[in-house]
Order: sequence, then structure tokens, then C-alpha cells
Amino acid sequence: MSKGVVWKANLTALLLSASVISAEADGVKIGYIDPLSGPFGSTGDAGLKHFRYAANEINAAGGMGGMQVEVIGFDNKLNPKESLVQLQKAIDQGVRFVVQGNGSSAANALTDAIAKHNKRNPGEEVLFLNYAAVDPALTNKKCNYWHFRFDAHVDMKMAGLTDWLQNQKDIKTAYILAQDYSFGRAFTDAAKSMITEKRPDMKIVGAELHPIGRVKDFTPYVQKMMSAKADVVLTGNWGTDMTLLVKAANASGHQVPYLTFYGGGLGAPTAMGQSAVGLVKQITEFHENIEASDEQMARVDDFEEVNNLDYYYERVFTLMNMLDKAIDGVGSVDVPKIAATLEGMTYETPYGEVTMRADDHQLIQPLYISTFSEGVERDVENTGFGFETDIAIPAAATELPTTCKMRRPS
Amino acid sequence: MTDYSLDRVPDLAPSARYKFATRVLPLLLLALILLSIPLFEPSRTWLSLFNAIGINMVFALSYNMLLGQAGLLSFGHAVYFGLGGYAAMHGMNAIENASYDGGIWAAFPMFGLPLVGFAGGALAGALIGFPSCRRSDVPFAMISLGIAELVAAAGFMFISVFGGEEGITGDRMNGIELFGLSLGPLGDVYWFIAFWTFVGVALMYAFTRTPLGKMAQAVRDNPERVKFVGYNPNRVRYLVFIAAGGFAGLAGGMSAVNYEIFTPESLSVIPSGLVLLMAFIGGARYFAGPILGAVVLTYMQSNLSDYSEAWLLYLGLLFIGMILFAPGGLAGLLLSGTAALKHSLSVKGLLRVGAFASSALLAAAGIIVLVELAVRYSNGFGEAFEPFGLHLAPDQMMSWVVGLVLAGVGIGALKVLSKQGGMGS
Amino acid sequence: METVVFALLNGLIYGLLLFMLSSGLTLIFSMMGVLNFAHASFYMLGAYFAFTLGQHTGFWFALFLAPICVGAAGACVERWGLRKVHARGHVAELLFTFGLAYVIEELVKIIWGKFAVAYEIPPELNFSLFKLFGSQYPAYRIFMLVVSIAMLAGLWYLLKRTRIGLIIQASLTHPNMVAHLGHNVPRIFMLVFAAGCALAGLAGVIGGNYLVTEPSMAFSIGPIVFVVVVVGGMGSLEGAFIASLLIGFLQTFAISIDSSFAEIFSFAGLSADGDVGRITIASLAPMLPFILLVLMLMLRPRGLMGEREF
Amino acid sequence: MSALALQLKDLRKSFGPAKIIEGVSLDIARGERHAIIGPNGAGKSTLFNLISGLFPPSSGQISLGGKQINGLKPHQINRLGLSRSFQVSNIFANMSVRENVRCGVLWSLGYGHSFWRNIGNLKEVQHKTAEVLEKVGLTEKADVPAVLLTYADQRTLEIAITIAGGADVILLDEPTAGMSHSETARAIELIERATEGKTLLIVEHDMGVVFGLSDRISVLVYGEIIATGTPEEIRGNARVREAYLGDETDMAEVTA
Repeated sequence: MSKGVVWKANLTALLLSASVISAEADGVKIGYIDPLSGPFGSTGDAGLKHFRYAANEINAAGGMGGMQVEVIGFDNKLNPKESLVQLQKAIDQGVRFVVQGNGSSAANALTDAIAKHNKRNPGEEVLFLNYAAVDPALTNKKCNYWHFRFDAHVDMKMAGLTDWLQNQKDIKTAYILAQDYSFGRAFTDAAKSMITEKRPDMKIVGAELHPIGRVKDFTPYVQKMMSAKADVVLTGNWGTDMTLLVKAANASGHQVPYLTFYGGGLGAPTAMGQSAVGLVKQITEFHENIEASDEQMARVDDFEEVNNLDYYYERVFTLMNMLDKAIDGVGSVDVPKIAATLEGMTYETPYGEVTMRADDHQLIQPLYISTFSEGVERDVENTGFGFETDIAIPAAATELPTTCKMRRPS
Repeated sequence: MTDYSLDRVPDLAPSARYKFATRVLPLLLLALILLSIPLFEPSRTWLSLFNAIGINMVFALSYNMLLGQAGLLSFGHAVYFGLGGYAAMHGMNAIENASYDGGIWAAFPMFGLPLVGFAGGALAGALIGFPSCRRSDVPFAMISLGIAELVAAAGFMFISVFGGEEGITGDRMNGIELFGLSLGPLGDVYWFIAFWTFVGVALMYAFTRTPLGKMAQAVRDNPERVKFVGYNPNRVRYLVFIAAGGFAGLAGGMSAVNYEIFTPESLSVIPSGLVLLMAFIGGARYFAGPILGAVVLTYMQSNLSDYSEAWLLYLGLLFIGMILFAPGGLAGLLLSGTAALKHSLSVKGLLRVGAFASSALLAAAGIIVLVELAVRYSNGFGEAFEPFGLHLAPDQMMSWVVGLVLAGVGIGALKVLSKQGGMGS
Repeated sequence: METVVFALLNGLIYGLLLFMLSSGLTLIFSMMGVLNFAHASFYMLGAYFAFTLGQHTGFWFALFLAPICVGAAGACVERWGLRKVHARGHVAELLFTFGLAYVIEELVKIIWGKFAVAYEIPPELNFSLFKLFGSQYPAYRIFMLVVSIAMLAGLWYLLKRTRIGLIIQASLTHPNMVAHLGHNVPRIFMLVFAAGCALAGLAGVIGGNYLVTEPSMAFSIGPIVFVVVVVGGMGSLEGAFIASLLIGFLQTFAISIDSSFAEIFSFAGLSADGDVGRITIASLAPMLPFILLVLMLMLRPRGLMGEREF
Repeated sequence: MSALALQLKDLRKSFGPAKIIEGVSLDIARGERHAIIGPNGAGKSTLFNLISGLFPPSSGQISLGGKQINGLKPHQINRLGLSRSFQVSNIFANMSVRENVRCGVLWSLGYGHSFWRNIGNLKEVQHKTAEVLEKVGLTEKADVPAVLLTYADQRTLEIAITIAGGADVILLDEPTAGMSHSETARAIELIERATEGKTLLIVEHDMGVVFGLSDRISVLVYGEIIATGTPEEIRGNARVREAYLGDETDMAEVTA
């Protein structure tokens, strides 16, 4: 009789867990799906702190359309499949706005899944607000009506960096290093095409992809760059891959300019030290030494004091404020209407006017190329060093054509 | 010795009633459960939980075909789950493309993708199983670990097959519909998962009733003797390995349709570890053990992780507790519990089982309090741990004392009770 | 030319780190037949203990104290856990250590937090010792070299030249006979298990700041340690030494070679943009140890220098 | 099919320097009951292991029913009709007695690795299993897990599994080891009935069993057969008495 008993036991367990709970609650729920553990956990945690600070600010000012805003964190461990599992959990908890930024692989999975969810569950649509996944395909080949991006994509940022390269006649050879996934491949392709187009005289002496989050010691890669005699290094690395790369470059005394997207925050500056001064450059929509109103500076100081973390993601506040403006306009959590309002919206940020381009939902915003330097007014991660603007690129100049052919809901 | 003429030999097969009670009835009950769940109108959260439980049930049972039936400890069973899943994903995309430009795939229903998964898993089992089945026990475990790491690493290289970091995605709402299910909303997917879970469980149970299934158990008990009754143990292991790979691929196919995405991580050692925990905690000695393990672990993985960040610690402690004190797993504990109750239904028997259960609960409560306090203390947020109305802040000494006392009393009682007479095989 | 020199130097250092890590496991594996899945977790504990102790007592004192603490933890694990399971055979022991690895990783996450810990190279070692082909070579790496060679010599001397070493070596291959000779073998098991964990702890102390100290560090290096022990062969430290150097060189050399399959097999007309063509030797690096493991287990289960087939 | 069931020609086996079997030659006719006796360590079990294919012989030939089998794997030899039992009970611990015997029956009835048939419906398998159990008298204990059987019952189960496959050459390795006097008597009667019409090769220490059962006896000492013949010849043979039985007193007990 032994087998029979075991069967009956776990059938009852199944029955017990079939009790019904459903969680519908009012208020604006925002689902933050990013890595909150593992090698990129600290990067994800920093983004969450920015969103929660923005939500508190908006709630203090009366909330979005009169409703309180809540940001719920979901840990996807930077894995696309886990992102879909967490998306399902978020939707079940009543989340109607999903924000994500770390890892274009997760972003590609989310944008596809959200489009399918909206098609299959009319009336329960979900909006995907992407604050940092910069794979160009998201607003070109794979664009869709429910995805909005609040960060310049790879080609826009690469255009800025290669413009700077145009008038550096003493730089003859370049080495490209990126992580082996969609973003890294897009970064490498953009770098290759734009360098050959704008600097035909320059020679690309190396283009390497390394597995994301798994290389613990970048010294062999740095030594390869040195033996290839590269005059400049272009890298798309971010989070722990950026920190460790810079740590290895510092240890090996690699004295060449590093053009990066993410060299300026989340642990990288502390690993750079003195040898990186004047060499490491980044292209971002914000750094602490761009002058802005005193009120904005006070906000930055307050954020850093509350979270003991550098104010880095200005675009998160742009995202939240534009969402706030849209929901105030619509008056309720009606996602299709909110999406329509966001399309083509212009918004005045403390660092200039930005517009959400209607035909591919890509935010057009001013970008700044800045260099890691000494003796600056505000330092980064209290290292004594900070970033100083080289070139300010107005929003219109960053705009690139799009191949997006979006299917708009009827 | 009286003289026997050998044709009047008593039929030793178990009585029809016994056979029905232990073999057919449980399957009917399972079918009843699967049919009745939608009547409760479960929300999307519960539907996705049940889908995950269904997939893990088939996966854990396929793993137990190796561990419980054939005595092979594998650290790489997710390879066959993953390869089967990838086969199903490519099948899904082929169906989608066929709906535009025609081809044989247009005739294949999305509902049948787990069969593609089964084929993928079985083929992988046949290719990888051939060299590794020549060894057993620790060497087999090491080869399975090595192969799992190899295939997972290859997953990031062959982009066209495994899709690199992004993996392969697809849309299940294509091709011809079967039983009127568009497989769009989760409700339809539930029926799809329920159907294949029942088919998987029934087939795997039937497998244990076949000559090959019986010989697999013989190889588990005594591979030496099997050689002398006409069977080559490596050949038996190899065939069981292919079948187990096939059913793991079936679970992979179900997962492909449910999640519509497959990434190389699902091939690696992490999911292989989880399925091992499911089978062992559930009770590898019993056919239905892994089902219990799958229900418990899937619930812990998806729901418990919301209430406590340390759910993996609880899982590890439960696993080590099982190995040290109850190798028979949950099913083993359950059986010896009911057996103890049935045999000595006396008050003493009830008291003993009651005492065991309560001291185990006490110890568990103590450990949970200590762990939750530690988690809150280390993550720096101040909010206290409020179970059932108690207010235990991590910075007050009192809360830690409460935890220590509970755990101490519980474990002490368990030690005393177990010294009096073995409980749990 | 300089890439070869760099690869040799880095390969040697990585190989020796691997050896320090796997020597403990080889001792434990050959004596008790236990493939300790949690061995890399003790390596992690070594790094975390060094981080915490280092803050109070400085790096140098932590260099000795941390491995001792890890050894003590190992002794407790053997005494109250492994010894209970020993009677039930190798598979039960393997499963026990498998569960232990989960528990240790989660405990580390609770005590030290989920993210990487700032366990830095001590300032007095953080300078570049010499210039090699234009690139500075950090002193800390040479320090790692020195410590691992000192550990190797110490281990060799202990095993080959002292009485305790004799007993341990004998119990490596014939534990029962040693018991009959009156030695308390269970206590020797505990001592060897503790010593093995201490060695892993020491590797953690000097490897933790060179690589990154984070909760998932055990999981990434754990399987490679298995490869070293199995490929090296049961019960042979020399085998483990050769295997760890082999893997150290293989991996660092592979990273430095950039040619892709398309270039190598260009005669076979392999297109450069196809999947197989695009694979570079560098991207193969993480797979090499496991290819070695599977081949060795199939062709020569004894491993390079092992006496017994496990 | 030659008249000889089993033939050994100059069989040798050595493990490194130790020579265990030195030049054993033996012819066993079909249907003959042949016993091998000899002091401990004479190499009896090793001889069985060579014949059943557990170890390959260092040199020499073994042929079963005229067909050469040295170097074949145990399961191949078993399929050719040779089945052996073990000195230490080598049974399927967690399976029931009936399942144990059924494992012995399955290959011989041609059900090999079939995974599509329900074992419950295979009538001849059920019947043959019940038949064997009836023969060895374990029918009442059919559903008892083998590990819970008494020592004697486990030895009986060992024999049952060996004869279940219907092999025509049976090798029994000390079947009555450790049995009481009454159990041994029952075992002899059981072996006789179980191996009717079959060739039997038995290794045994109990002289009562040997002289009661066997048609011919071979005496193995230090890996060499020093004498082969009918029980009477062996009893009278001087070399056997001197090499194996030592002094007179043992001899008296043998002749009783």
C-alpha cells in the first residue's frame, strides 16, 4: 500500500495550494526588473535607488494623477528567461509600467513578451519604459508601440565619440573591447563602421568580445592591447566588467585614452585612480560638473546624502517626470492613452529640452563628452577626481534616422 | 515434500483490487486534480505556478528514472531538458515561418511541441549517454558535470542554435490549433501543461512496469549480479539514460511553450542542481517522491522567495537535514509516519508522532527566526521581522534570544526522541 | 614574443593558485574518497575571513589567522556532518557536500551582503615591481607566486619528511591498515579535512583580492578545481600540481590567441561569419578544462598520476 | 553439439606474480554432476570466475558445448546457457523475492530490453517465475523484500535466480555455506530437484553434500587438479588424502 499513500499525499498538497488570491490594488505600480544579486547586483541596486528617490519626490508633490507611486524591485539576475518569469509576477501584482535598463538581452526578451501580453490581454496592457538598454534594434528592427527608450542608443553615442576622434590626428590605431551579447556586438559593429567612415586613415588593430560577467582578471586583455600598440581603446563594458577592466589597466600602467559609455560611475572611478586622469572619457546625458540651477544641485546633494551613492542616472528622473506629466494629462492608469500622450512629448529637464520621437519612441536629448580629471568642483565617489565636459552635443545633433515601422493598436 | 505437478502453480500476481488501488487509482486521482484546478478560477499567479509545477514534476520524475530507478547520480540532467527545449523552440519558429511560406511544419500543431522536445532530449541522451554510461557512481557524476559545463559554455558560442545571451524566442500562437486551444492566454496553456504532465507521469510510471524498467532497478541494486542473468549493465543504463533524456526533453518542450524563450543558462549546472534537490528531498526511493519534491521546491522558488531572501538557505538546510536524518525524503517521512500511526494507533504512537512533529516545528521556527533576523541585520534595513504579530527587531537582543531558545528546545527534543527509537527510515 | 612571456607568467600564477586550491581537495579525495563539492566554498570563506580580519588586524596577520579559522570550520563540518554520512557511501557524501555549498553561499550572502566586498590588495604590496616590455608588473602577483611555492614546499616537506606525513600518506591509500596500526584514523580524517580546508582558505586569502570577492566566486571556480583533482589523479599531489599548471597555461595561452576557427581552418573553406567560423580560441578558454575532464575520465580514469581508479 | 557440456584445456590465471590457476584441464559431460573440492585458497572461486567470464584467463581455453567462450563477457556466456551462483549472496536487495527470480527469467524468455510491454501481462514470465519459486519452496515469501530474508532463504534465493534462466550448465559456488545440518539436507534435495537433466559443477566444503550429490569429483590444490574420479576413487586416492586431508583422523570422518 506504500505507493498509494504517497500519491494521495501530494495530490492533497496540490489541492490546498489552489486557493484563490488575486492582487488588484489602485495606485501606480512600477515594476523594476533588473539584476539585484550576482555580479551585477550593485549596478541594479543603484538604479532601483534612483527610481525610489524619484517616486518619493513625485509622491511628495501629490503623486501621478493624484495616485501614489510605488516602485517594486524584481531580481532577474540579468537572465532573459528569469526576466519573463519576473514580468509575469509583476503583472500579477498589478504592475502596469515595467522599467528595465541593465542588459539588452533582457530588454529584447521583455519588449517581445510585453507586446505579446498586450495583444493577448486587451484591457490589461503594460508599458515598457527602458532607461539604459541601448541595443539600437529596440527602436529600429524590433521597435514596438509599447516600448519607450529614455537613453541614446549605441549608434547615437558612438557617433558622438567618433566625432571627437575625427580631430585627434595623433591617434592612429584603435582597439575595441566589448561584452559578447547583443549590446557588445552592436557596439563593435558601430565602432568599426563609424571609424572607417570618419577616420579612414585609422587602423583597427583589435576587436574582441569577452563573456559578460565571467572574466575576473582583465590583465591578459590589457596586455593584448598593449602589444597591439593601440593608441585608443573603445569599450562598451559596464558594471563589474568595467570596474575590473579599469583595475587591470591601472595595474599594468596602460597610458592610452579609453573611450567608454559607462566609465563614469558605479564603482569604475574608485578603481581608476590617478593614472586614469585625462585618459578616460565617457559620453553621457549627465555628469555632476555640468552647471545647472542651484535647486538641481541641491537635489543632487540630497540624493547622494540619502543614498550614499553618486547621482548618476539623470534619465531616470526624466523618465519618471515625463510619465508623471502623461498620467496627469490622462487622469487615470489607461495605458494605451498614456502611451499616445508620451509620443512626441517634449519636456524641460534641468539640462535642456528633450523630446520623445513619435515614430520610434526614442528620446532625443543633449549628450556630453567628458574626461576624468583633477581639480574639479564636484568629485565622483569621493575619489578627489571628477568629470569635466569636453564637448556638449545639442539634442538635434544626436538625432539619427530610424528604420522602425511600428504597428499602432487600432 | 509432496509431489507437485508443475502446471498447477499458484498465480502469484497481486490481486486485481491491490493492483487497482496502488497503480490505477493514483493516476485517476491526479487526472481529477488536474481537471478540477481550473474550477477554482485561479488567478494568473497561481496558473503560472501550476504550469511551473507541472513542468518540474515531469523533469524531476525523468531525473529520478536515473537516480531512483537506475542508481545513477547525474549533475547534468538539465542538458537534456535544455536541448529538448531548444528543439521545441526551433520547432515553434519553424511552425511560425511555415504559416507564411508553407512547408511540412505548417501541419504540425504547436500543442505537439513536447514530442519534438522528447525527440531532442532522447537524441542528446543517445549521443552523450554512449560514452558516459560506461562508468557509474562518482566517475559518472563527474562526467555528467563536465558535459553540463561544456554544453552550457557551447551555448554561448553557437549563436544560430542557442541564441547566445538572448537565447531563442518564439510565439506560440501560430499553426493549427488542437482541442480549440489558441495557447494564447495562460488558461489555455494550463490545459496544455496539464495534458502533457499527465501523459509524462503515466508513461514514466508505466516504464517502471516494463522489463527494462525492472532491470534498471536490478542494475541499481546489484550491477554485478545483473551480468550473470544475461544483461550488460552498461547497455541497460544506456537505454534508461536515453529514456530519461527523452522525458527531460518533454519537460523542456513544455517549458518552451510556457515561457516562449530558452537561454543557455537553462542548460547549465544550476537547474541540474535544483532538479537533484527536488528528486532527493521528495524521496528518490519512491516513484512519486519527486512529485512531492517538485511541488515543494517550485512553491519555494516562486512564492517563498517573495517573503524571504534566504529561501535558498532554507532549501540547503532542508536538503542537508534530509541527508542526515531522513534519506527517504519527504515521501519516506510520510510513509513511516502513516505506518507508525497505522501499526500502533495507540495513544503512545500518536503521542510519539505528535511529539516529533511539534519538536521539528519548534526547531524550524527557531531557525527561521534566527535567519530572518540575520538577513534583516546584514542588509541594513531596520524593519523588523513580524511573524504572526510578534515584533522582533534585529537590533534587540531579545529577538535573538527567542530564536536561540526555540531552536535549542526543538533540536534537543528531536535528539531525545530519536534516541528512543528510530523515526523516519 | 612578449605575449608568450606574459602568458607564461600569468599562466604560472593562475596555475599555482589552482594548485593551492586543489591540493587540499586531492588530500581529502584520496583519503576519504570524498569529492568535496563545497571545497571552493572554503576558498570563499578564506577570502571573506581575510577581508573581515584584515580590517582589524591588517593583511599580514589575517594571512595566517584566516586559514586557521577556515580549517576550524572544516573540522566542525567533518565532525558533525560528514562523519555521520560517511557510513552511507560516497554518493551520500557527495550529496551532503553539494547541499553544504548552497548553505555556505547563502550564509555568506547574509553575513557579508549580496554584492562584491571591497577586499583590496594591501597598500604595501600595491606597486609595480618591474617593467616588462613596457607594461608594469604588479608586485602582488610575485607575492602570490612566493606564497604558493612556500606552501608547496611546506606541504611536500610535511608529507615526505615528517612522521605525521608518513601516517597521512599511508592513510591516503590504506586507511584500514593504518587504523589497525593503532592510529585514530577518524581523527586523522578530521585533521586532513581541516588542513585541506585551511589550504583552500589560504588560497582564498591571496586569491580573493587578486580576483573579486563576491558570493558567487565559489561557484565559478569550483568545477575547475574538480577538473584539476580528477585529471591529476586520485591520491597524487604531483598529478594535481601538473594538472593545475597545465590548466593554468592552457587557459591563459588560449585567451592570448586571437585567431578564429575561420583563420585556422581556412583551407577547409570555413566562412568567417558562420557560427563555427566566428569562434576564436580565446572564447574557447573557459571550456578547455572540461574538455580535458571528460576526455580523461573516459580514456584514463586513473588520471595522470593516480594509483587507484575511484 | 558435442557430448561435453564444458571443457577446460590447460587453463592458467595469474594476478601479477601470483599464479592462481596453473594448467587446469577438465572435461565435464552433459548431464554430469561434478564437484570441485580443495583447501581454502586453492583457487576454486577463481576457477569459477574464469569459467563465468568475470576475469579473462591468462592462457588456455574454455569451451561450452563445443563453443569457445574464454574472453567473452559474463552476460554473453550466460546467454549461451551457463549460469552461476555466488559464495556470498549476490541478490537484488530492495526488490521482492518474486522480482529477483523474475530478473533471472526475463532474458531467457526473450523479453530483453523491451520497454513497451507491461511485465504484469507477460503470462509465461509470471508462470515460469511461480514455477521456480515453487521448486525452491519460496512461494510464501514471494513478496518479501530480499534484504529481509533469513540467511538460508537468501542462499535459496541465490540458487533460484541461478536456475531461473533455464541454463543447461549450472555452476554453484558453496551453496550450503553457513547452513545448519537440517538446512543443508533440504538444500541437497532442492539442488537435486532443481538441476534434473542439467550439467552441474559445484564447489563445496561439506563432504556430505559432495559425496551425496556428485557423479565425479576433482580435487584442486594450489591451482592444480591433483585427482579426478568417482567419489570412491577419490576416497581411496593416496595423493588426495596426503595433500588435502593431512592425517588419518580426517580420513576416518570422510569414509564414514
